[in-house]
Amino acid sequence: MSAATNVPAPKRRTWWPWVLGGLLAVLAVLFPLLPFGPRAEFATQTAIFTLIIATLALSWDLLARTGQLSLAHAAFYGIGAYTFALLAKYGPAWMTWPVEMLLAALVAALFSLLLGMATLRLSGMYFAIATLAFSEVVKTVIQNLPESIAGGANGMLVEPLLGGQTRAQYYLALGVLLLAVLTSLWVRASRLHYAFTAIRQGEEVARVLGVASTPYKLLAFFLSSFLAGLAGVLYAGKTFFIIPTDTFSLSVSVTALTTAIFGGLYTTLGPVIAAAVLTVIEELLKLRIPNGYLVVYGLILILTILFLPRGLMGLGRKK
Amino acid sequence: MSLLEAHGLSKRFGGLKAVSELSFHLEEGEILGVIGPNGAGKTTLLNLLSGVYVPDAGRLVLGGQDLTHAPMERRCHAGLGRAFQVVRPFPEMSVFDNVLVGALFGKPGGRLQEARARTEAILALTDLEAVADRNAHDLSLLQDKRLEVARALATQPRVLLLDEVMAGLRPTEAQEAVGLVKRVRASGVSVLFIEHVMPVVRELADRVLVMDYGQKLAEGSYLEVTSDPRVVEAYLGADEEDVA
Amino acid sequence: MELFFETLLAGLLQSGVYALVASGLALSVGVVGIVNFAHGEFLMVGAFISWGLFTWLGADPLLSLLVAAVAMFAAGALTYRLTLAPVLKAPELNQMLLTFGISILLQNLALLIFGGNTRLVSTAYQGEAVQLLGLSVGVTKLMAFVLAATLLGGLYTMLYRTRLGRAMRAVAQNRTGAHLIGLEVDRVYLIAFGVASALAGVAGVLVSVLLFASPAVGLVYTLKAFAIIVMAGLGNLRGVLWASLALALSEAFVQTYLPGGGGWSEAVFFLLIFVTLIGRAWRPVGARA
Amino acid sequence: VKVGALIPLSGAGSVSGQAAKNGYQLALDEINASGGVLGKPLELIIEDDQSNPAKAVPAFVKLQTVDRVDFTVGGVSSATSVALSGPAKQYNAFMAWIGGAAVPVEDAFADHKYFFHYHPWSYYNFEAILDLFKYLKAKGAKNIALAYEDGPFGSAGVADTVAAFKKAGFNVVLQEKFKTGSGNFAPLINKAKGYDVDLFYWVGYDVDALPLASAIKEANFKPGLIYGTPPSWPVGFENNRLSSGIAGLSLWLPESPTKASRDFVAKYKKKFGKVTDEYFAPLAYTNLITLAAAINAAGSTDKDKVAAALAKTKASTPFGTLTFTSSNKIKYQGFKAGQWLHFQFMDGKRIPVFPIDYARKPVQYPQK
Amino acid sequence: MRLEIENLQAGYGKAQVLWDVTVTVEEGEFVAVIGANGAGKTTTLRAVSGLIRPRGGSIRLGGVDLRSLSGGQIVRLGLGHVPEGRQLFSGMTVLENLELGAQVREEAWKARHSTLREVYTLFPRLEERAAQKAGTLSGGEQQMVAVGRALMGLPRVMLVDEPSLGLSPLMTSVLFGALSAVHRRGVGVLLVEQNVRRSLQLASRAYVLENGRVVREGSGGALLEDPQVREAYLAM
Ligand SMILES: Nc1ncnc2c1ncn2[C@@H]1O[C@H](COP(=O)(O)OP(=O)(O)OP(=O)(O)O)[C@@H](O)[C@H]1O
Ligand SMILES: Nc1ncnc2c1ncn2[C@@H]1O[C@H](COP(=O)(O)OP(=O)(O)OP(=O)(O)O)[C@@H](O)[C@H]1O
Ligand SMILES: CC(C)C[C@H](N)C(=O)O
Ligand SMILES: [Mg+2]
Ligand SMILES: [Mg+2]
Repeated sequence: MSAATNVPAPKRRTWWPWVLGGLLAVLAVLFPLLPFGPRAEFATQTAIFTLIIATLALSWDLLARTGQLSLAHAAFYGIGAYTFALLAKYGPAWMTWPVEMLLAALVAALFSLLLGMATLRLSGMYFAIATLAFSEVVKTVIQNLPESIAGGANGMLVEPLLGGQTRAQYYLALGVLLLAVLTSLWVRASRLHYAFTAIRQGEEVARVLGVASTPYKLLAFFLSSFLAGLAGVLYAGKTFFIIPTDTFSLSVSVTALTTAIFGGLYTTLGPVIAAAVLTVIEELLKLRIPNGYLVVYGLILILTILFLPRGLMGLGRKK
Repeated sequence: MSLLEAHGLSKRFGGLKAVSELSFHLEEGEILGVIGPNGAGKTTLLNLLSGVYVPDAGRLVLGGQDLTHAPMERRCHAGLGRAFQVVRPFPEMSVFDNVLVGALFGKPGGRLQEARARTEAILALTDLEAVADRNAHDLSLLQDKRLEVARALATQPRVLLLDEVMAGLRPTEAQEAVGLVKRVRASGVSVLFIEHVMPVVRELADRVLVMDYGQKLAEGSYLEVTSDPRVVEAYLGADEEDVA
Repeated sequence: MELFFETLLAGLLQSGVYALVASGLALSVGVVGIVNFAHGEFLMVGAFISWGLFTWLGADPLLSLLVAAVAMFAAGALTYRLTLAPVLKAPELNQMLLTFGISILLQNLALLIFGGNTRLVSTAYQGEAVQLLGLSVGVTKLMAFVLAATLLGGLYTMLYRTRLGRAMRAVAQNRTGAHLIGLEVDRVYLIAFGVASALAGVAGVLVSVLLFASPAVGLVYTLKAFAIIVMAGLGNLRGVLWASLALALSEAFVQTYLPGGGGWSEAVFFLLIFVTLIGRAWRPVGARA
Repeated sequence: VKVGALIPLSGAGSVSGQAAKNGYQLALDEINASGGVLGKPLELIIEDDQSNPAKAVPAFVKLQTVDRVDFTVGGVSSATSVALSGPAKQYNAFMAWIGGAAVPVEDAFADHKYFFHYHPWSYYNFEAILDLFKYLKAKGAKNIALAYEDGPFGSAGVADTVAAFKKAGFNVVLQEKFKTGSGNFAPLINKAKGYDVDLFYWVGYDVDALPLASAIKEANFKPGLIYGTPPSWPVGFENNRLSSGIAGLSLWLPESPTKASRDFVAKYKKKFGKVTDEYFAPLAYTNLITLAAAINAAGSTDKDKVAAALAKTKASTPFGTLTFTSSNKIKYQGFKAGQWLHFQFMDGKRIPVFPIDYARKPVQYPQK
Repeated sequence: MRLEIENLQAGYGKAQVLWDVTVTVEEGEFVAVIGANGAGKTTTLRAVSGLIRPRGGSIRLGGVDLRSLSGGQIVRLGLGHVPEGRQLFSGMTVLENLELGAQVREEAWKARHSTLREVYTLFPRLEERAAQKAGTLSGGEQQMVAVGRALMGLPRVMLVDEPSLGLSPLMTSVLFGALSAVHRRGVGVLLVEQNVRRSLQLASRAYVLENGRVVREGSGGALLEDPQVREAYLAM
């Protein structure tokens, strides 16, 4: 058997993501100290929300790597936020915020495991809509809960995280994103990467090749929702106020999804860069075009996908 | 006791009995050829063995272990490795990674380093080294078929299930492929293969099982079954010349 | 007992509205496989066309139906040409980001032009009802119901009884195969997407009469419509009617018979979808064949 | 002197936000035409909060730290307003606020030193409504059916409202939630039809007005009065024949006869060509005008001094006289129950019908 | 109708696969192409059908340059293609798949009922399974659909890529019988087939493709006797 014509392509060694990632990391650590002058505080505040979105998008991507396109991230995010708020309000006094945060993320992860088990056999749009339905049901339940428990439709006030100190909150959010990044890198470097990818590209074949898809899918659910739950905690502790209509809004899931696609699916750096780039674009547009900047924003999304089908991470790749 | 035993396996699709009360066995180190008309139920049988379908009735035992209701991955771990007839590579993974998946997960607790080494070896064995870095969906059909075999081999099976992997090979290529399967057997793997290319069946099969309408039509050596008039009528046709 | 029949009727009529909005999606998402997040915004444009014709020319929305259909067909075809055609070959998820971009663009463009206000199209038949077997049947919803049934029926006929329809289904399943038998893949997609957009436009006109026109009007039913076509099973047009009916009836009964039911109707709607999808997936393999 | 305005120019609250923007611009022109504040032109920086708490917080911080505004005005939605309570304290921001009617906002800002709230709290709305209903009780109204949207706007304080109605001697025969914007009211109306309803009271948004009116008509349901309290009404609702007889609540109507209101309408028409129905326009206008006046009165931008001056405000506004007195939880509450006007759609117009002092026509009850 | 492929250059991405491939099928001629796995046979056929854009050379059918034509125009000219990998519409029924093969050419559409009869006579299994989804057919049954679908278009020139793949010996004989019947009706056939002996027996002329180049050309009989060809393609 002669495999005639083709010279094998040399193994791709991509170094640039590491360099870029390293630079970004340094930038992120120094960010609050940068001489933005009067803009420093604003920049840091904006950056906190960017970090939250980056975490959320990366967590979404983690699950997407197994081929499961979730529209339930709003629910994980919301459950994290609500659990944290409730623990802060009713939890025993010894429970400090890191414990509350951890528990909140675990509760989100617990719900996700239940959802994950129910949706094991669904894929594509069927999976997406089932997770959407889950999210909507959770939202409505909280909304209809008696006001005395979690504020019902009126929402509830949340204890600010870290006494509301911006810089500390920033580093906390950075830490959470770092956790997400490390999780993603770990998945990428371990056998999980192959399991996730194989399941995504052909679950049945993967199973015939010995990949036990159920535990891997559930693991992906767990990691993803845990991180999404943490993002929700940060959001709650940052905005002081959560309310079903916003916190569980479909737009949370959609933001996660679009940010990940914009950056480049199934990459670690993509969702993170995308969150930053989209924030910067939005702020710049807002400055230049106070009316209708969202029109241009939409246009940018369209153009990006037309010219960079692999998202921002596609920029560094030769065709 | 045989290595692989199937008792009364049945599978129906609506009103169609694709496999019906089929029993057979495969011995340690044996190569069993399965032939039969198109739509006889051969692939369905393989699907029952690898767990893609759950049988409506019947039992499947591998090395004393009942696998009738085992999920696909457990069958793989137990030693059933399968190549699909309609190729199903992971399209956006490289050829190397495609095989690596088999090497890594074919047996529980696979380690990356080891699996990589095994993958290299298998790619060499199946002559896929040159395309190792290509995306699987950029291959020609025959390369994809070889990839199917390579992946199945990577799972370190005790029984290798091959579904028409030689179709479309020119004779010299088929010869090489036959050699490959024989080497695999020599390393202690039993093989069950489905094939319509009769010279390959003749070369390879220790024993041949002929299926028709989901049932066993005949069983025996190549000579025995090919001289069975029922087999000639249902499967081979009168035109013997080209078959040989 | 009267309340029971009234509830039944309310559910029935509401199902028409759902099916109407879902019809275009059933074609674009269900049949040709373009996941169009901007469907609701196309509907919104249809609603504004209706509103504009009514406000400036005094045109009755029934006349606007045709205009909206034609205009939105053109808009859909253009959208396909300019943006979707190249993306169809790219990874599947890209459609989502692309159409999401289109939806943001259209929504904010409308906001810029018209402002966020809720605008009305006022007709003589709004609020009118016909008496049927002692029940009063709202005329506008009845129109929506009839229109939905007609459109879905027409869509079904087109897809399963005409060459064009067969081509649409084929193209979505295998581009290469379609090309080989001589189908103009791109043109078939363009027509299919155009028709889906026209259906969105038509639904938009009806929605402008039933509800209102505003940049946000597209959001009202689109999410549910997505859920409905998925519950029906992608590509299953008859299922769209059934799913709409099941969901609308469940909502109506919850609203009527559960205390505080109005707050739970959405939860029940989505719970039903969740249970259906999960239940269908877990049915034993044999039963599926 | 710099003032930052944080309002929703996009998203769910954009109608009110855009109206507010016009109001601010009108006020700004007027202030600067008459010499500005402290002898210099006033500078106004407008930020979009996108009706989204996650966007509102950074935008607010930007106003405080980048633009270094001396005072903040604006606000529409309660959710974003609450989210600002943290940064507000952190920067000790001076907030002359027109948004947020929900009680959680009051809780969140209860201990903020520089929080002046112009918009009435939701319980004041109910107080005003109760006044009208009591008046109608004399005309025979007894049974109330209450339909409210299940979001934060409609659900705020429902239990208290119902209790108040009962205490005032009404029967609350029906109390139902609905999804705003769903257009699906038939089951609710069918249910209501089963009772002898005198007052059909709904709390929702502009999007619900027409579908609700249609459903009521289609079902041939005839309550004594349909009364709704959306923050705004659909454009052109008065010209839809289904609106005839429906009553509602507003802080302000362009038809309002007071001098301040007529002046505002005249100025607004001059600048923007046509008049608005949105009360957020005059509210924003009043907001900035009174703040500017207070700064001038204080003679400096010192927050304490301005607060003291603003607290002493006694201005005639399109809504009537504005003074700041304490509410349940906060010290400086502007408008209260007394400012609310009830109107009824008649002959393609909104006609003030209650309180009697401002009424142009008597309430049509039962409505035709 | 004559098919002329001249100096065809083609490839995928950066890799060039075909160099100067020249192949002609005269009006009503039966031509075979043989060659090793990966030699570029399929690529050649794909270029003719317009599935890939040639980088150089020309492709003419009945004198018309195909390179600037759309898929529909090529098919309407009279080209049929049984592709490698079948490319069926797997969610549609067998009947629909077959009908689709006829629907682009008006003359084929008019004759579809009688052509369908012929296809069913050739492959009775397809008639039995007319309402089954093509994707659930067995491998060989799918191959029958692919062949049948191309026949439904009443092509004047047919590209046939390994049609016997997955067919039983009996069905292979049936298929080759059908191909020669089609040829006898005046249809030009360009056959790619690993069943080298059979295709050379049927073909009046044949080409040997190696590493993307035509290395040999001659009558079927001559190539069948050629020792190098025998060694490379017929051993066993
Ligand atoms: N999912 C299914 N639904 C309905 N019928 C099916 C399904 N899968 C297989 N069949 C039918 O069952 C029969 C057996 O199919 P199978 O694929 O096992 O045949 P095979 O012996 O492998 O044939 P071939 O040699 O052509 O590959 C065929 O007639 C096929 O059409
Ligand atoms: N889609 C593709 N993308 C990239 N390379 C491809 C693609 N398809 C085929 N190739 C490569 O082009 C070369 C020629 O392939 P082609 O399919 O034309 O060969 P063939 O002669 O038909 O072989 P076979 O006998 O395997 O069908 C092979 O090296 C193959 O790997
Ligand atoms: C009237 C407005 C101030 C109401 C606003 N939507 C709120 O949430 O309170
Ligand atoms: Mg088979
Ligand atoms: Mg080939």
